[in-house]
Amino acid sequence: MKLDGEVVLPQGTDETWKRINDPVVLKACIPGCEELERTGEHSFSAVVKVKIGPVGAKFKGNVELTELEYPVSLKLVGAGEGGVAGFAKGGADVKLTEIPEGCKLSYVAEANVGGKIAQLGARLLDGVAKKLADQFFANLAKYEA
Amino acid sequence: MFPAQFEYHRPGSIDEALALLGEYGDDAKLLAGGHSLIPSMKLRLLEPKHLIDLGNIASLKGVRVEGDTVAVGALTTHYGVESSPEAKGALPLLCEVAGQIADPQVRNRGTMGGSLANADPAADWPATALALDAEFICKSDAGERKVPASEWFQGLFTTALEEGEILCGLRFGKLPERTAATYLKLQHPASRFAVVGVSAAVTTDSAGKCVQARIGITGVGTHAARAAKTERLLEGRVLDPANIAAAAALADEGFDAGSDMHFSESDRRELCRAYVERALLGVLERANAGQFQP
Amino acid sequence: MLGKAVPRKEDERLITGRGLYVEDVQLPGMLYASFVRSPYARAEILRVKKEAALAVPGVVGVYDGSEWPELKARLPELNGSVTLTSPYIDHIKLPDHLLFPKRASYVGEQVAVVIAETPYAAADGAAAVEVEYEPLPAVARWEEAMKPGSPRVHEGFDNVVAHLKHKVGDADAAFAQAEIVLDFRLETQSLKSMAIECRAVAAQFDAATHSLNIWSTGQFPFMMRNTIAGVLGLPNDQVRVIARDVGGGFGLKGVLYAEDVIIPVLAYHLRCPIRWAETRNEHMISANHSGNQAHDVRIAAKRDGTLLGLELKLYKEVGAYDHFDMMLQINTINHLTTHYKVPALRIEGWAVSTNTPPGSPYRGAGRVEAVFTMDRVLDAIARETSLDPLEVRKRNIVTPADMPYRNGQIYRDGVPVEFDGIDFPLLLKKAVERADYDGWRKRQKELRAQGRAIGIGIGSYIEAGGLGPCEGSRVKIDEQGRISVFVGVNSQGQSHETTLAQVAAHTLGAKFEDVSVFGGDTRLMDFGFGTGASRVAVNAGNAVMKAAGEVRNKVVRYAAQVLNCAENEIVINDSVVSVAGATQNFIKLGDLAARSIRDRRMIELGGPGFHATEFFYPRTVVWGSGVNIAVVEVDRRTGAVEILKYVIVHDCGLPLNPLVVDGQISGGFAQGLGIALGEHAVFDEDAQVLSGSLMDYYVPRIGDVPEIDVEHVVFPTKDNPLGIKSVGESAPNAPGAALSAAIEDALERKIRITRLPVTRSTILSALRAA
Amino acid sequence: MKNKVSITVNGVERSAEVEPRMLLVHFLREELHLTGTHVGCDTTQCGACTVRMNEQAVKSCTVFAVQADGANVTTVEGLAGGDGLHPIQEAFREHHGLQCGFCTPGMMMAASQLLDRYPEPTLEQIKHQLDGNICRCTGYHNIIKAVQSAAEKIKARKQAQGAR
Repeated sequence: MKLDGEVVLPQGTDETWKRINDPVVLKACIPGCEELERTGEHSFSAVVKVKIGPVGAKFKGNVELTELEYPVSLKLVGAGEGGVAGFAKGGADVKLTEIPEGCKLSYVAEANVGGKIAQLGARLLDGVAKKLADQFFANLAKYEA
Repeated sequence: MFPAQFEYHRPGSIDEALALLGEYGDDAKLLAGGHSLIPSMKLRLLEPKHLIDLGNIASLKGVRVEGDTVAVGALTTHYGVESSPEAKGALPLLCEVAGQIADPQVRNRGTMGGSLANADPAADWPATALALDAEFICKSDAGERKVPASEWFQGLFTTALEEGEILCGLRFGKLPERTAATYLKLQHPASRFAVVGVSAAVTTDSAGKCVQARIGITGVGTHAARAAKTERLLEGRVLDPANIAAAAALADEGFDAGSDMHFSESDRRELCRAYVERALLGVLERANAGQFQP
Repeated sequence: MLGKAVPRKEDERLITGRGLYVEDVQLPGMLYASFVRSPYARAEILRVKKEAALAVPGVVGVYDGSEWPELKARLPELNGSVTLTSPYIDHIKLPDHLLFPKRASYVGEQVAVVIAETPYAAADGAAAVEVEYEPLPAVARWEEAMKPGSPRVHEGFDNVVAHLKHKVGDADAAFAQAEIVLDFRLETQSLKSMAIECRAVAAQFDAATHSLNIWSTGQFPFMMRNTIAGVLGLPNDQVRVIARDVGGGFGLKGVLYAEDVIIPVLAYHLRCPIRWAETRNEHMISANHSGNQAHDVRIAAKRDGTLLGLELKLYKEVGAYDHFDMMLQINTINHLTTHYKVPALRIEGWAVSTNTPPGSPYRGAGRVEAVFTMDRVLDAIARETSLDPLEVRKRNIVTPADMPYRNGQIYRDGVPVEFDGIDFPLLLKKAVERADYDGWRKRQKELRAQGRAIGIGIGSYIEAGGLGPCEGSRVKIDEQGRISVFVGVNSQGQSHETTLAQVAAHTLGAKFEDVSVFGGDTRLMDFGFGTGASRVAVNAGNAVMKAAGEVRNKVVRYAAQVLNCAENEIVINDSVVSVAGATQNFIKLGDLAARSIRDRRMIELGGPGFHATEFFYPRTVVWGSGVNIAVVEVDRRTGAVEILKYVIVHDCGLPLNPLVVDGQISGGFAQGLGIALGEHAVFDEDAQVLSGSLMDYYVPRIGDVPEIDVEHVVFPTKDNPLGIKSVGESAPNAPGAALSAAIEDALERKIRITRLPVTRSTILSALRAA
Repeated sequence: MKNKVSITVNGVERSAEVEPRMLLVHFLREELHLTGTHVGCDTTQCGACTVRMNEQAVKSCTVFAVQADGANVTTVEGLAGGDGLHPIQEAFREHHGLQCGFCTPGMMMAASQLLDRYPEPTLEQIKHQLDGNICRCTGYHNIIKAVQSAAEKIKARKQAQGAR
């Protein structure tokens, strides 16, 4: 499934870039994130609890930032295992543009899920992905250290 | 098919239920009719450690007419509403909606409060709660809180219900005189949820002019919402097929319609407009026949 | 008794809750199984960690195939298929299908099994098993799988596992003469059978006799028995498979699955009864599916609507393991031309593996695809020539004057296809009259003027039934006069206990109430081939007739001695044997049987009692046929299709029981309706299952099924003594074609329907594009 | 961690200690060995597990046995309420309203509620009230005939009783 979006963040591109690369900020902004640790210069391991309507599952996985072009674009790639619920993987091309209000962040993401969540939640996948993305960017916009 | 272990609690009162909810917090799930929760548990998509069954709390059940309002306990089953003489007399739209939910067995167990607290994007009640401007009565240790329908649905499976709160009931105020209403639903062929569900309540004056339009839509976006543009366009105009068509053409605006394996975003938008138009034509027919909600 | 609409014998237990389906088998000390299944469509299974599962209370064991050599067995390559004699196939190469593969090849493939004291504990255990996978790229669609660089479903094997070619007449000449050449692709969807009872198996080792009792939901108990006996190294007779009450089959239970072998093997080793029942979710993901099929057709026709020739490229998705070689493709080819003349035909077909569950026949087995193709071809000619679709059919139909008619195909049993005694134009005429075709054409015009979209569509099918090699029956009269009829086949709801009892009662002159039919138990017969391919009534029915006839002969010969009369004076009626013209001189069948037990005169009649075992070998298949006409109204705004009239005119030879025949037509139609308008097993591009429950997989409900108007026509057949044809797979075949045509017609052919199912979304998006 | 439940099933009070997670359908089938009630799906669609619980038709796969504590449950085994067949059972047999028979107990239990609520049902009511039961074999036509016939039979029985 594909989704894209655009958000305006009050911070500039530099600050936004820093935040996206900061495990503390990421942990605070990823919805349901319980653990997030740096495992490499641009890679992290994470535990995320997803609790939406008919599903409540803990996903353990990795997130990696690649194709970094400071401070205009990067690619986010991640995969997580949710036990009985199944698994999810995906990637997002993120672009940052400096604008008077701060920074315009646009993304084009592709996500795939497998196992039970794909088998049983097909009708909800689009909505869930959107919800999680929206929440993440909303959190990022209002995050205060 | 075989849920994981949990501990079962059957409180006899709301206070007891709140105490249990306070004690177990995130580890607990409230069990109303269970017709969304239990299937999820059987598939092990949800594994709550504690289940707080509200089924024994008599005060949460039943339809009562209190002055100008209809009060429905959160634990009233869909069939309880469908077959309620009180509802039929005071607000027949409720019976009309209840009778279209899922199937008879589900209607015998599933509850209005459970459905509204779960806020499935394709559930039936949310559209009607919006169209009737229902008031949601929530209770917590801090006391009672009332939430208008317009603030209840906040996102996918997300409502204004706060942690530690229980949705205890709904109150439906008296509709203005000369309000005709209907619920029109396109049933999903497999799941029987709403692909599109339109609940429309329209008040007209004696000249046929629309005084107030409330149109709740479920199934199209990530949560039920009102067709605000359609409502605005109708208000102040004569409720006739031409105005209805023009207004319905805007029905899907503002909805975050998604695609799935059955319907594309375009399908959903198109169906939304068509069903809103037909629902409004249905309302017009009832208004012309003098069939108003009492 | 034959041809009478008697109520069914099996109903009494089924309506009172006393049926015995596999999940109803409850034995002391019974254990329960739950399978750990791959969430990936293709993955290396690196490690199965059992510790956490073994710690779960109630869990007895976790098995991943490493425990006993029998668990390393493979499933039989060809599951009861008989198509290897087909002259069409020119290449086939298949990988082994192991009970516990080292590499998962589809979502839901079994990786390990947990055995526990309760089904709940088994599920707990399965959830606790940790499996390390290395996910590998998967291939979900046949188009992708055929590309040179695509991932291989199995290493060392091409994704194209089989190939065939067939031709009739001179296709080049046909295209050279053609005034019209059309080409397009037609697609039919993959389906699940969706029997309401999912699959199940229970097994119990009996130490006293060192034998294994197995309860199965399968359609082929003997194949199951032989395979399991072979795996365990036991004589066939020490393995007993019972499959008596089965909750619907429809083809998907006509396969031996890994669980069917694993559970008995574990019961054998653990010396404990074990039961496994598939959940609906498991059924949706891991049970076989029918497989997507695509046809690239090229049509050569004349301006007057005559079809000159057809070229067909046939692509069939067979899933991760191909257990039916090219049976389904061959079925499609052999049913392709239905009622019409196709003078030249050139066909090439491919069986393509994908990372989806193995492909299986589903009720109709390739015929839906055939009918959809032939009728869409005729409709395309109608569109191109501006002729009425009915007229195009009339111009190409095979007539009685053409009989016996050979269409150039060779059936799976190696015998050339031949129609005789079938009046196709009569079926069409009756359907046209019954549907008021001309009247609807008129109303269609009037209603179109009012903005309403009315359409009419025609679908015609042929159905080969009664496939051999044979079936047998043993008929016996006991001392109480009860007549037992044993057969080597089992029922999944087809009413054998009633129809076969009717045959026996009729042949013997016995009371219907005195007859009991026993099937679905490998202890009852030495041979049995199974229930599938609409073969039971023809094969077992005629075997019962032969065996009962033989028993009757014995009764007559012995009774003549007992009653002191000539054999031709013996009359048997209502289970009483008497002398013609002297009805006071009689003896009851049971008394006669009792008397025969110690009578030395029975030496000449083959020993004590009245019993006989006979087999019926059909010469080849028999051909049923029919025409469907649909009248629909389409709502352009919502894509809704309302069926205003649905006519089915069909021939299945003489009905053994009209009630049962009607039931088969009604039920088959509902399945055809599902195929036409919504049923679809959906996989995403990673071969993940998206239709994992009945929330997403459409099955018609009571309110979805319109009334149908059915006319039975009987074209007798001399192919078997009962004069019957088959009916089981008739009705699902044509609704897809008839409804597609009607919908297209309703929308004034502004859209083209080339793919099943035709959903609201199909209609809405086609209208948007038009 | 077991809870004691006491459920009156087909007129007989049955008590047992069960895990709270045990579904009513499994209680009936595995604890009481009443295997007439079947399981056909896991998402509350098919209706094969339908029983009457305090008169209401429910899908017993979506009710925990603990929730049924104190309730009155009727299964297909108790439909007739004694020897012989219930008119619905008779009608299903006479009209070939079943083939494989797997959905049939649930279908008949749903039909029994339908006929209680709508003693003279219209075709639309039959279709609407049996929407929660999937049959894969019959195509439903004969089920409709059976329900219509059962309605007649029940009416006739009541009249006969009234006349006595």
